[in-house]
Amino acid sequence: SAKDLTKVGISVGLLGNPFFVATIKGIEDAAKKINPNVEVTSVSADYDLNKQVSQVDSFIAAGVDVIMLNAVDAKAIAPAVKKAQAAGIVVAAFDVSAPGADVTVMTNNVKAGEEACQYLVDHTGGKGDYVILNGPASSSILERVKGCKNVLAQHPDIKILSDDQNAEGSRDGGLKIFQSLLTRFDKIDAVFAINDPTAIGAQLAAKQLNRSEFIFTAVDGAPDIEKEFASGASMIKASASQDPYVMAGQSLQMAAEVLAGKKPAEPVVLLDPKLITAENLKDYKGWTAVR
Amino acid sequence: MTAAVQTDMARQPVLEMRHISKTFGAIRALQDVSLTVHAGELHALMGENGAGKSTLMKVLSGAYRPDAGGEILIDGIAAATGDPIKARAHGIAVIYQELSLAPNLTVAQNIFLGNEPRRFGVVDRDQCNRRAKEIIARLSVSFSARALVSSLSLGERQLVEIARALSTSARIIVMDEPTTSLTSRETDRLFEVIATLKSQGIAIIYISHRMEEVYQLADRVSVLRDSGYVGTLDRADLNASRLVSMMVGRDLSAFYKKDHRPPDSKRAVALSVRGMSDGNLLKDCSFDLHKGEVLALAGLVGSGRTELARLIFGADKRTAGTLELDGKPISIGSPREALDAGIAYLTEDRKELGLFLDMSIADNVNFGVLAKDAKAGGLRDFATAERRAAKAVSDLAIRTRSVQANAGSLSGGNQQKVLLARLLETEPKVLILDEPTRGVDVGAKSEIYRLIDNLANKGIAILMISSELPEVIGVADRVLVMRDGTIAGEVTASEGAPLSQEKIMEFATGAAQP
Amino acid sequence: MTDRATGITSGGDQAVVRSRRLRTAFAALGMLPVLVLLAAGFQFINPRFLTQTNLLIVTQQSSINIVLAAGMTFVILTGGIDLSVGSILAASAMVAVIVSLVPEWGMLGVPAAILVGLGFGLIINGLLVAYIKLPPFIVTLGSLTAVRGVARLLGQDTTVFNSDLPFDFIGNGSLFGIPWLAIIALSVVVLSWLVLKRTVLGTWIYAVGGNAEAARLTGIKVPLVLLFVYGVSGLLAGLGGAMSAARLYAANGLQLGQSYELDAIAAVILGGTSFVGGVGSIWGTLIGGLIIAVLSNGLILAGVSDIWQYIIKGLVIIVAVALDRYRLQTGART
Amino acid sequence: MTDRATGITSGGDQAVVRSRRLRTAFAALGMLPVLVLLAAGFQFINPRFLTQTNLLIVTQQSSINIVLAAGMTFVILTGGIDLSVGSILAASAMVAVIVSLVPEWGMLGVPAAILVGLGFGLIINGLLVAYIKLPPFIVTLGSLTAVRGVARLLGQDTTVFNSDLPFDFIGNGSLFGIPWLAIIALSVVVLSWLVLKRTVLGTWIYAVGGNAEAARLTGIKVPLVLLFVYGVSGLLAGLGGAMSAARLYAANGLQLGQSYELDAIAAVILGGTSFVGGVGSIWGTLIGGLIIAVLSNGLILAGVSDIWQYIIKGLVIIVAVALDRYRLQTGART
Ligand SMILES: Nc1ncnc2c1ncn2[C@@H]1O[C@H](COP(=O)(O)OP(=O)(O)OP(=O)(O)O)[C@@H](O)[C@H]1O
Ligand SMILES: Nc1ncnc2c1ncn2[C@@H]1O[C@H](COP(=O)(O)OP(=O)(O)OP(=O)(O)O)[C@@H](O)[C@H]1O
Ligand SMILES: [Mg+2]
Ligand SMILES: [Mg+2]
Repeated sequence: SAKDLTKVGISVGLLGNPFFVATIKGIEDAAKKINPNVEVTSVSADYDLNKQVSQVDSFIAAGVDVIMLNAVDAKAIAPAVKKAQAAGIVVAAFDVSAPGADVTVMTNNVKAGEEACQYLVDHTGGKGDYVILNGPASSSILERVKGCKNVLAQHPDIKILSDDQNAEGSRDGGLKIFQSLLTRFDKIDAVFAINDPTAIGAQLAAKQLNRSEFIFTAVDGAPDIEKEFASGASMIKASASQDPYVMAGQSLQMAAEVLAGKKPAEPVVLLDPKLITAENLKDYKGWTAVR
Repeated sequence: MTAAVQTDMARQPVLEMRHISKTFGAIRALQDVSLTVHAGELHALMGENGAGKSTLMKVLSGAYRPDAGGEILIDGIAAATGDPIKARAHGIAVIYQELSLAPNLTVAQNIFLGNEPRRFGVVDRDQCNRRAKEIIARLSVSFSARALVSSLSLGERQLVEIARALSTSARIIVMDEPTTSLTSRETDRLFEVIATLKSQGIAIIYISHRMEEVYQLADRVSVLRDSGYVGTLDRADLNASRLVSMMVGRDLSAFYKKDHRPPDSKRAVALSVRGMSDGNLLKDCSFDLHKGEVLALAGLVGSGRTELARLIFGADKRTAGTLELDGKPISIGSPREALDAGIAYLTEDRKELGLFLDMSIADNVNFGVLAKDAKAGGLRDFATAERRAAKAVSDLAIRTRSVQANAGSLSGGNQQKVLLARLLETEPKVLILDEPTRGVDVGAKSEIYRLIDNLANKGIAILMISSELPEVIGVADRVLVMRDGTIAGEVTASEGAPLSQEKIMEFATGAAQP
Repeated sequence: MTDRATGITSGGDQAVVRSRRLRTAFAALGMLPVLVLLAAGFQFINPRFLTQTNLLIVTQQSSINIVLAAGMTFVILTGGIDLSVGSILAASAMVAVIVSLVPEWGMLGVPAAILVGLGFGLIINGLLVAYIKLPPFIVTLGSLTAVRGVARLLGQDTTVFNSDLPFDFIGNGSLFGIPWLAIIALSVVVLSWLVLKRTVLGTWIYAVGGNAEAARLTGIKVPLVLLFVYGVSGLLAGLGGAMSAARLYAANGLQLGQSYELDAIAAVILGGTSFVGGVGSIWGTLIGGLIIAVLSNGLILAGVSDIWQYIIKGLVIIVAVALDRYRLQTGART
Repeated sequence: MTDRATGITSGGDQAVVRSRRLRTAFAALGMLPVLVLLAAGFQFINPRFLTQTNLLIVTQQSSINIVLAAGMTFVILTGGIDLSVGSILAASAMVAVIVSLVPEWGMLGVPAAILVGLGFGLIINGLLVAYIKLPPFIVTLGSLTAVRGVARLLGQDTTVFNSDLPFDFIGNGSLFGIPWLAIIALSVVVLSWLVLKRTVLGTWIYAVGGNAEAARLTGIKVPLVLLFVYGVSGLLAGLGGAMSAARLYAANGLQLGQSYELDAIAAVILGGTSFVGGVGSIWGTLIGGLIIAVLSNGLILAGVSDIWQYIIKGLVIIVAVALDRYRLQTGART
């Protein structure tokens, strides 16, 4: 039963985050390409599962064709997905997997963690004292940390000093937590931050305390980090970038195909991250690029 | 004095209030009231609870704006209304009935509140404290200018209010029931201050429910009734029955009613108090209270009468002392236990410690018996509650339009009766009444006296704390006098001779030893 | 004395009672006009708003907040506050799901959640406020933080999940077409009303809020009353946890219930209950909760962007209270 | 009366004043013992705690919260509350960074942020509380939401950043080895102390909190006082926004300042300021703010995991207030 794409509902973890702003733009642009009169409503779940389930209910009541879902919880969103599908709605997940979703497009977060930490390993000679600046326990962050540890575990000379501090994924948190960690540890060789703002905040702390014996890598490829790399003097050496615009757009495109009655060959697409550094920055498109 | 005032009459009055009306929503608190006050006179304002006296004074002070048509003239010139600062600039100072102090500030800060001596916008604290000290020295009080008001007793707070009025060089001072919390010594002191003020040409508007004060002080008396102006009497025309009939519209005979119980020590002891101490003020207080007797507890403010009552009632922790009720030792650790044992206590501060102003009269009356009346499952028995409340309203002549009205909407005297009704519902054996007629008008006062009398005749033992000596002498069978936390002596009526006022004062001030 | 008193007692009594009833009803209505206005406005913008499906969704979405707000009403009536309800909800939801995984005994998840909520409410908040006499704001701010930690600990910072939740009908089933969530919320409100207005305990709660010292002097065991209200608030937060678990088939100790306390407090205050204690009604809370839910749902249906949803919600809350204040001022006072 | 009166007036007066000073000093100390105890404990666990570097970090980390809490102290002293400080901080930080990007005029970012804060504080919170007489909790809950929306709108939901921030010395520079952030926070505290304790306005603020009706009757313009305190709170939140921008070289309308109001309120209440209004001191707030910062920093130095940090923080807050209560009870009563 083929249907036209007329109404799309988007629910993301936190709308104010530039990352999600880019995903929404990606979805809107992709949807407009299929049907210029498409109606797109985007809402923020504020990382509250109850709220997200309510939003899915509201979308069902509003009669959307496709729900674009950035799950607040990769496991627990399953019943809501089922309910929406029972109402004849196509559910497309992006950035975070959602069990049972018709299509899923996300960054390979394990790989992102692996690449970022491989860079650290390569540049510290496979040994030394490492710090992982952790964040709120969401699936993408858990996977990045897992990827990083996969790499580090292969090098017995690497010691993880700390991996259980929550820097909240923000500059503010990165600065605060790393200030204290710098006091706690005399010598650090490498730092993996679970996202760019955390790394930038941590670097501010290092600069303040005149410590520079370590290098950072992070994940995201956010606009802030582009500026960092462009400055040329950053301690942050690499970031495993995601492309939220492409990722979300692709997810919608696939959802539209499902809606039109074409089952995709591979419902789950893992996009590989690209490690950006000061050297390859000029080739990087970034999140906010006009496309 | 009278002659002087009369010559003044011809002159320009210092204050004229003309056609003042004030409505609060649907409630009319003042209707076309006019008042003329001359320099150097003490103008008493009388009327029943709720007649509108305080409201009139709040209009004067700028706390309320009068309804259109009313005007206030100072020295014959129309003054702005509804602005406390302008009113103060005109030389008007008010000692409010409900104390208007900030308890978290010091005495000195309160005295100069809104009028602080300052240097470059910074409070001149030294000057503030020094001047406050001078002013309170004139009142010969026992507290420091730097004491926190929250640490003062009610009476002491009243003195702070008076000091505040003295601090502004006022030409018209309003005193709204200033003596309700003062005892005779401080009252005398206040009267001296009033005389000095008058001699300086300051006009005083004096509100009181106490006849004897009005006789003693007033040059003229104006009476309000039911929000309206009734008339003004000159000092020469003052007489009790005329005044009372102007106030209540009828004659009150037998004001103090004591037709009971010849002095008799053979009555059974109801409550026996031994060695009460609180580790602070009270030291080793002991006495017996008999069935069917009215025992008064007299003394100066701060002598510890309230403390003793609260200790007996279990409201505060005691460090020593035992109680016996009907000859059996009882242990009381909380008000609940006291009430269960049959001891009830009427607090001296009905607004802060007694009533639930946002709840209905019916609920307020029934508080003591809620649990007893409750149906299965703790459900309220509203029918019984309504019945009890209606009966209380008619028995105690509580003036209200409905038992469902909020207690906060009643005038002071009627609030007091609601509290009394609550205590009576618990059918106590021992009733402790702390200042039962504070702020209550003549009519209601005589009703409360009659009530006390009836209760005693029914065999209830009554301990009455009062700072009004005429009341103590008129109502009590026997008087205990407290001083500095101990019981200083006992005064009884001997054959033919009534209770002696002098004797009581001697014990209270320490002039006599028991 | 005589004429005034007698003149009014008979005929006037009836009139007063009537006008007082009217005023009480009016006060209980309180924000109802605002709710109706909002609903009418949203219906005008999007005709899907007043469909049966959508109204059921609104009641369902508001149900957990209303249950929390009912408990909060008890607490605020005594002049206190309970900031910990969101954290307690999270911990209880964790327990509900964890227990539901026990074979055969899964149904026990619901009572377990409620008991956990009651426990936190009584033992932490209740005891500390009632007997150690600590300020409620700081006690519940402390338990907001500490209980959140416990909730995370319960699941070791992961989401616990049970797709065969034995009590999922609570979260997703209906009775005669009405969602169980809504039925539970309404039952809680009716029960609360019974307790507050029909029992002795209820009168005591109002009394403690009106004047705690006077309540003590009339023989009311004030600490017991306080213990009760914080217990109720905890218990209802526990129930909210069970409802949330039943709705989601899952729970997460970190994310669940974040800042729910603000929504619950907003519902209570929008409903006209005074922060000072002693004044307020549970029906007002119900309406306050519905206003919040209608706003969230209606703004989405109206296609308002997320940013503007924030701004409009904030303004509506302020305007609603201002309207209410205005209404009370023009009406008779006292 | 006689002996008591005369006995005390001359010599006693001195004694009373002295004991009163002592008690005030003791009360002002308040939580200082708790702070010292915490510091000693952390030093025992990790000897790096009491190093100069780390102490400077702690003062720096506490500075923004202390600035917010100073404003909150003004508000709570009048018996009010300001929940909107976190949102105002976010909006001001956005403005600070956006203005800093204007060539040549970048330094204006700081006054712009402060003005924006002042504006929100005065025009929304102040006017509504002081003149429309709405309950502060609901007004500032409304502006918490609405101003958050404005903050997001300012940056169109993106992070604004400026790596060449002209006023970055505020956030990362030092004067004689002391971070500017700490100097600003201390100056704010000292200034607040001057206003509260030395000026007429300060006395009025205490009076309004102690008895608003009495204050009105003595001719104090209560609405103006309220306007002032909400203005101060907004202004300091604006300053906090500038500090935050200077520290991070960036601002994000959504994430910045979330639930900062709870930390600020906790600092004030830990510092012994009463929720009822009228009682409290700004020095207490300073100590309260330091306790919160020491806890956060110390727990990380001690290597405590994030989950347990929650639990321990919550418990410490409760225990600290309980200790304080106990200390006051055993000490001389008034
Ligand atoms: N703010 C107010 N709102 C509504 N009614 C009021 C208000 N203030 C006073 N009233 C009413 O106005 C009437 C007059 O009150 P007022 O306080 O002036 O009496 P009063 O003569 O001073 O009595 P008392 O001797 O008991 O002090 C009373 O019926 C009172 O209930
Ligand atoms: N809550 C309190 N805090 C501090 N001091 C108090 C308190 N209550 C009473 N006092 C003090 O205890 C002393 C005794 O007060 P109490 O009220 O027992 O005296 P009283 O004889 O009943 O006088 P009053 O006529 O004022 O009721 C007074 O000096 C008073 O200042
Ligand atoms: Mg009066
Ligand atoms: Mg007394």
